[in-house]
Amino acid sequence: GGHAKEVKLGIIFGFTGPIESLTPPMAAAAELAMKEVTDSGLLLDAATVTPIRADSTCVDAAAATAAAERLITSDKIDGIVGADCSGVTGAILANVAVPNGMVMISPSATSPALSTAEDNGLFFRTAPSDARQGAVMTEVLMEMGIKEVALTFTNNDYGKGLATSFEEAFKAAGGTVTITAAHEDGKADYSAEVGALAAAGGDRLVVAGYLDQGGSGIVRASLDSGAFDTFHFPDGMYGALLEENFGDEIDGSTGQVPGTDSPGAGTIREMGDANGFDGTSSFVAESYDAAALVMLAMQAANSKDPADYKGKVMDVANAPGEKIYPGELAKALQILKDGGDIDYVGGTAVELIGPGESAGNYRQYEMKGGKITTVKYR
Amino acid sequence: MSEPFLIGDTMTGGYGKGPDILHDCTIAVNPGEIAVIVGPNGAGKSTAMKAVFGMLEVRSGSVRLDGEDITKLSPQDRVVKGMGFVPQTSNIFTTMTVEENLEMGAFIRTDDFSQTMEQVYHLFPILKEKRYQAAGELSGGQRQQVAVGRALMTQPKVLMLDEPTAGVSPIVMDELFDRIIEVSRTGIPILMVEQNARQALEIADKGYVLVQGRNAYTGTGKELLADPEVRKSFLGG
Amino acid sequence: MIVVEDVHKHFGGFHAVDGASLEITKGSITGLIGPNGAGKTTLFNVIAGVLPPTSGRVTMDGEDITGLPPHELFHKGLLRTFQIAHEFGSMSCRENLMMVPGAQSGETLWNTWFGRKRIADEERALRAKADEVLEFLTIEHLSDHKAGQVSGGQKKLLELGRTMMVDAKIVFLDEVGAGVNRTLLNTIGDAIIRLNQERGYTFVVIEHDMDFIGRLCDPVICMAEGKVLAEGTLEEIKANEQVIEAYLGTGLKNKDQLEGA
Amino acid sequence: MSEPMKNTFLFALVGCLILLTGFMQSWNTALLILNMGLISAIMAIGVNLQWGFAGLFNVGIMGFVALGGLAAVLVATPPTPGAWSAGGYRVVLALVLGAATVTAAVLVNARLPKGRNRNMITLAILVGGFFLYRGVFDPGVAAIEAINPAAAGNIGGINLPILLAWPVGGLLAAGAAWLIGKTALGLRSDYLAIATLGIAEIIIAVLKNEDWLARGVKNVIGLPRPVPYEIDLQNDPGFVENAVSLGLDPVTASTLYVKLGYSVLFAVVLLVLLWMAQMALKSPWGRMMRAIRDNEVAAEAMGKDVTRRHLQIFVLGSAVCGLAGAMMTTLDGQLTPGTYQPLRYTFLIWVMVIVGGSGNNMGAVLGGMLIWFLWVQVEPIGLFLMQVITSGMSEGNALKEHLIDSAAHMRLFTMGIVLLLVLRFAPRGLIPEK
Amino acid sequence: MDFLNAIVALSNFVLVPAIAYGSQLALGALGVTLIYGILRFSNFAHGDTMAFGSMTAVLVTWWLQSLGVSLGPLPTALLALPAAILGCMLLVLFTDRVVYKFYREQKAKPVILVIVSMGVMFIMNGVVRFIIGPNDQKFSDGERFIISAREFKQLTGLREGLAIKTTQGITVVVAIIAVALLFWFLNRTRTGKSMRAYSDNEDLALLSGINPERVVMYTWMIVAALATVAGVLYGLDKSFKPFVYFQLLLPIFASAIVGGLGNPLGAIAGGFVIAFSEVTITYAWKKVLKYMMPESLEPNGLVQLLSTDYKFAVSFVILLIVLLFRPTGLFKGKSV
Ligand SMILES: Nc1ncnc2c1ncn2[C@@H]1O[C@H](COP(=O)(O)OP(=O)(O)OP(=O)(O)O)[C@@H](O)[C@H]1O
Ligand SMILES: Nc1ncnc2c1ncn2[C@@H]1O[C@H](COP(=O)(O)OP(=O)(O)OP(=O)(O)O)[C@@H](O)[C@H]1O
Ligand SMILES: [Mg+2]
Ligand SMILES: [Mg+2]
Repeated sequence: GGHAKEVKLGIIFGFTGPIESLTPPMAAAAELAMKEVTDSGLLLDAATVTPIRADSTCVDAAAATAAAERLITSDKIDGIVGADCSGVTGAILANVAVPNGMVMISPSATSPALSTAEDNGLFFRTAPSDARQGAVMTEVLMEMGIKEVALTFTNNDYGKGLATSFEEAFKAAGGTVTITAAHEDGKADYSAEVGALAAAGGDRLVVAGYLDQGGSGIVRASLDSGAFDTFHFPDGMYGALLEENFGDEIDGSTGQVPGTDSPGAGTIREMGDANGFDGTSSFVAESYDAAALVMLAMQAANSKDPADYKGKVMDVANAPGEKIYPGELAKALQILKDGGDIDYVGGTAVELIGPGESAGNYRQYEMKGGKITTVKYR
Repeated sequence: MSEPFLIGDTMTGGYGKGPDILHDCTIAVNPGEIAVIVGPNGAGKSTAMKAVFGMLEVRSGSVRLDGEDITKLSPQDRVVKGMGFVPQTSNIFTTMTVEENLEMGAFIRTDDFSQTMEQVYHLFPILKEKRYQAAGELSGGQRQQVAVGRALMTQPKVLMLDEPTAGVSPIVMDELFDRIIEVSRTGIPILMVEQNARQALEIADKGYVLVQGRNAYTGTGKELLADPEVRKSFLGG
Repeated sequence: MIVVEDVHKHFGGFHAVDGASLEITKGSITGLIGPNGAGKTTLFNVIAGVLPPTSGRVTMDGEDITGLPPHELFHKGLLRTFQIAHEFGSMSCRENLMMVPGAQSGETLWNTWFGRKRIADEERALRAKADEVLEFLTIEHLSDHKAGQVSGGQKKLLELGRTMMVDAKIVFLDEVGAGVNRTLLNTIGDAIIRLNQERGYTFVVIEHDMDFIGRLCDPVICMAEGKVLAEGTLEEIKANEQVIEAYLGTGLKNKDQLEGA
Repeated sequence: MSEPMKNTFLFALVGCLILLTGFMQSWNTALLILNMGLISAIMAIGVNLQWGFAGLFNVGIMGFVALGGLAAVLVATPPTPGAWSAGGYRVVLALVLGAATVTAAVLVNARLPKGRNRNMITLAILVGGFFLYRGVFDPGVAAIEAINPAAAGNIGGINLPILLAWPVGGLLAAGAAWLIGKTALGLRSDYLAIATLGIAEIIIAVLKNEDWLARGVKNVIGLPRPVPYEIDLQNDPGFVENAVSLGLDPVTASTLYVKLGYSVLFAVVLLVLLWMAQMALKSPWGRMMRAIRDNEVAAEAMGKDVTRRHLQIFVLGSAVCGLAGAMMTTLDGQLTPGTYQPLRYTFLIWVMVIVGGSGNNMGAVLGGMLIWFLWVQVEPIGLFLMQVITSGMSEGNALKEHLIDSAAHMRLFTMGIVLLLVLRFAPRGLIPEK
Repeated sequence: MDFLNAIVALSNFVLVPAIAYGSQLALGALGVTLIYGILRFSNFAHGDTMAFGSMTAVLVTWWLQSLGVSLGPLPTALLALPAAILGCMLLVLFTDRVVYKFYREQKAKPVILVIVSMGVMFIMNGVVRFIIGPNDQKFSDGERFIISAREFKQLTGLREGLAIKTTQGITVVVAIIAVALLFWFLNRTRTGKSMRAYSDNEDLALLSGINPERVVMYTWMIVAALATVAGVLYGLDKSFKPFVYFQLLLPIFASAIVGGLGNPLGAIAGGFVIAFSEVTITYAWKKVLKYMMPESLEPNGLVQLLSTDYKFAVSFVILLIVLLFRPTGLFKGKSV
């Protein structure tokens, strides 16, 4: 325990590998939160927070473990923001974080399996489990009266998990999934998938993939061949690129992302603009929140020792207390310092439930005139 | 005696970083002459030829062509200078057709070489039959004919042959020797390694016997043939 | 001993061996001659199992061996050399010979871990044998040299040396003489005769050197265009008009002129 | 420098690098690198058996490594309750049927005379068999996958100690290699390479998509371990006491203890394999293999059954890779089929073999350890380089930011540079074949 | 009518995409096959060479676009091609000089060169991401379609649409021209023959007066041109993203191998084999059958041989089958 002048936080994201284009803004957001805290001079003994990046590669468990090991045992970090992909997150958690008693808050590992992973209370995530999203998605589609969809998912734990939970929920609600076809990310060509999807047909194509990966490829090929012109997008497909790449071509398409009507999301976007990263890119707000939560928990525990502050993460994230939005970290630190209570809302309306994962608020949107327009929140 | 047209003068050298194979070995040939190198296996005959052609480093000594020192030239520059060479092994382009092999022989020529090609086909009629076949599919003797044909295509100023008759049938061998004599008559010096030594020495103006990388005997073809010691040790009695 | 019955080997439309039939008697040294491209090597390859015949049959001691893979024929006592030397380039000359004998107990993986004593004994004997052969071929100084880096003729000698490492029944020699020094070739000829007489090896020899054929072979078979053209003693063959025309020729035309000049 | 001197020096160098990591970074990092280095060395031995000894260009290492990983799941996890009765037996039956179909087709092909008749019958058997197989298989799979899909949905394992999974992984890989070898070993050089690469992709595709087997892309995490858990150690008063008496804090002591445990296990396996490979290489068996590698036609003519020997060494090498794969999955504690990428699991191993020196077991081991070390350490090295380069630039400089941001990409970049440098100064590998 | 609909549906979802994808693969495979054929190693850096060439094209295109230059209906990137090819040539020639030349002189084994090319791949990979970043980049402009699905429906009154993209058209045309040129070049021209001679027997090529460094230089230049063209066309059709070019390497190699290494015709054939096997085997025939069959017989399943999960595996299975019957590819390729 004890006070300190310096707090080191590890950021373990896949800076190389399949989601390498998502990670830079994510890391930037997390680092922004840290800078905010450092600048406030209110954390512990006016500690400076130093971020240390490490590459999870997203896919190579061994390399990710080694990187985490180095951060903890050699750089002596006090908490981990990360990892990103569920697979490497599980590996780091089991092999490094738990043995070393290190707190980990992942902004983007959404696999339902992580809910039950052995974590000694060290693991949290600001992204909701995919199980929840499947249900939300079904609601959205059913409300629009769409009963028949084709489904394609990116063939990894995220895509598969989401597809399964969606399919289950959708069928239970009386809908039909005409085909469930996996697609691999980063491949050269998606004609085969689109061919099969088109043949199966459906009112809408649900693309449980990544926007800057195969998901876009599928959408592009579907549009070009005239197979589908309206889609439904889960969180991985949300981002500015949607407007940029497709614009009004996909008018009428719908989707949902974790998000709230809380002003937080907008703030993150503005912060992004001001600091030169894309605040609307996937999991950027979650990354900011993950970093913020680590530091707020430290403040609440008045210690940078994970063993002390791991118990405080849930407290600062949830009610009761004063609602805290992005950019208000100084205020939050002050309240905590004064012994008050906060309810961190952040960019994604964080609400941690059960085993320390986001309860999952979603923003439903529609493409109108080539722009992403929010329909409502649920 | 004046300087020979092509001379590998007191050459010493070996492969890569390995030991010396050649020791002060000298071979020379003049226009209109046929010089034949004989010697036991591994004596360094092929090595000497390669050294003259610049395919291995000559550590001391020099190679001169028409009075010019070419020791430092690369093999392809020597080709341009008019030297033609048929190596002992892997001497054809196996994946290319017979005709393409011959064309490659004429690579540096800019004039019309169809005439020469006809001559080669005339010399080795079987090659004309197989002109569109990949050279790698030929029989051993046929390959050898392609190899010699390729060198003839260059119309070289000096021709070097490493065992051109190995594996060719008697009738072709006779033809080949005939042709070699013909070529040499046109004033082109010919340097040749032969294990068919008796036949080769008969037509040779000059003979070298190499043993362990050294000149052991040198003389006219006739002299060497007449030397009982040489006959017994190197020509098979 | 070996009977070749109407063997055909076609490459695409080309008939390299075109209905060759011949018989090789036990204990003979048979010479096989013929112009370049006559199909001699191809016939060897068919007999030795390298190429499957298009049609026809090969028997050895009455047993049909058509299409048997080379390694099985080896164990039946059939050895051959290659016209274009096939050395094991990255191995030393001695190893090139030592690898030949079959049924080495050290070739079983298990023994390499648990039968090391036996292997060591066998190796010693093999090594002695290999050195003996190398010495005979006058290349004992090259025993530790990589086979890929010896002279062309020496490779041919290794080729021959391999056949001397084991007790064979029948040995096919494809132009072992080409590129070998004539003096040494005579020694080799003597050795072949000795093996033939003392140990009863049968030999089939392809050669273009008539002196060599004449010294060793009886009978001599001449092939041309994939068929057997003539068969008999060398004298008979030499007198055969067709053979002269296709193969032997009438000697140098230019030589006399050269001497006249 | 003499041969043995140089080699000792090189090994000492790698040792020093790891020690240096221990001093400069942390002992945990050092041990982690050592452990994966040991596994990599084993894989490199496997590849070296195939390439260095026999000249087989196998680029399907990833597949065999993954099969080893599968073995870890099938052996060490507890069976999923109800999965066997729900569909397990059905699936096994289907697989048997499938195998029978193929066998029947092969037999028919071998027995019947050539001609249209044969082709038709073979085709009929194959098509009929396929539908029969799917008919039995699909419902079984559906039933298994329906059982608690979020956490299970697979058949589970047989709950034996995970150490047993290592030999089983080897066997599994050997079995697959035998099948592959029987069909594909007629291919040569790069054709064999791409064929094996393809087979590895197929194996991964099966692992990813057959959820009933090992949960597919949903991953299996939390595999049991052959060594104690850190938490248990930290809660064990005896251990804590010992740690404190050594002047270590319990957390560090426990993590080091666990890693050392792995190191010992891996080192034992490596040494045994290395000894076996060395003995084989130096024996007539190794000589025969080299002869086959140098010239198949001649080896065949000298009575060596090239096909059989190729198969033998292909199976052996693959088994070694499978064993290493099982060990790796054990160390990771999880099986994540999506992470099997040719770059990491095939080509990196090849880099190890070539840099170490193909045809030489010591070289393979050295290459395995060294390249793994670099693979892990180039990241900080790259970052460090960037910091050095940018140190002269002013704060907030756009180029500086760009450079620092790109640091992560410098990882592969640095790896490339190091690779080229090593191969430039030792073009035949650090410890070349004699 | 229904029959026409069936044909159109099949063309739209199978034939057109497979032909276009096949041509893309073929263009890539041409480069790989040429390196293998002449320099005798499998070049792993080819994907990243493509990425580099395309990156140059992207940058030049952006510049041209900012100047307001355009090609009307054709993508501006075509204008940028010459500059990009030049840039790519400089890169590969530089690489050859500082990297490959050394091993050539050492007469290193092909596998060493393979590993070396991996090192080069890593480096190029880093360079490209360093310059343009890892993200998707858009640079296509001009007319997207030769005919779009909607237009086709309006034009013909059929229920099914047929879309043909401009880039698809260009790719196919370019692929055909490239292969014809290359074939002619290698088999008919002196330089081409000398390149083959060099690849066959380097020493003998020397003895024929062929300058090996020249041959190598020409090879790299052609490869750079091919790689750039292939990369740019691919990028126009999909989008430019460095990582994907690396992923493209695998199907490209597969194509080159199926066709037979070293043979340009083989590269084309291989590209189509791989593309068609990916697209057809996993195609769900439901739609087509629905048009063809009387209503009572309409299938209610998808009529799909295999699910798309296995599409990649399928193309490799096809590759294996081809190789089992033709161990050196469809067109009797080389092997070292
Ligand atoms: N793989 C092949 N493809 C096509 N033709 C071939 C092939 N192998 C051999 N030939 C042809 O078959 C014929 C017989 O060749 P073979 O090697 O048997 O001749 P040979 O009698 O041994 O001649 P030599 O005395 O020159 O060695 C030749 O004309 C050759 O061109
Ligand atoms: N590539 C090589 N590397 C190293 N040593 C070599 C190489 N080639 C040949 N040698 C050695 O050089 C010596 C001479 O070889 P060379 O080829 O010149 O002999 P040669 O006289 O031509 O014999 P042959 O009549 O058998 O062709 C031999 O002892 C051989 O071992
Ligand atoms: Mg020689
Ligand atoms: Mg022959």
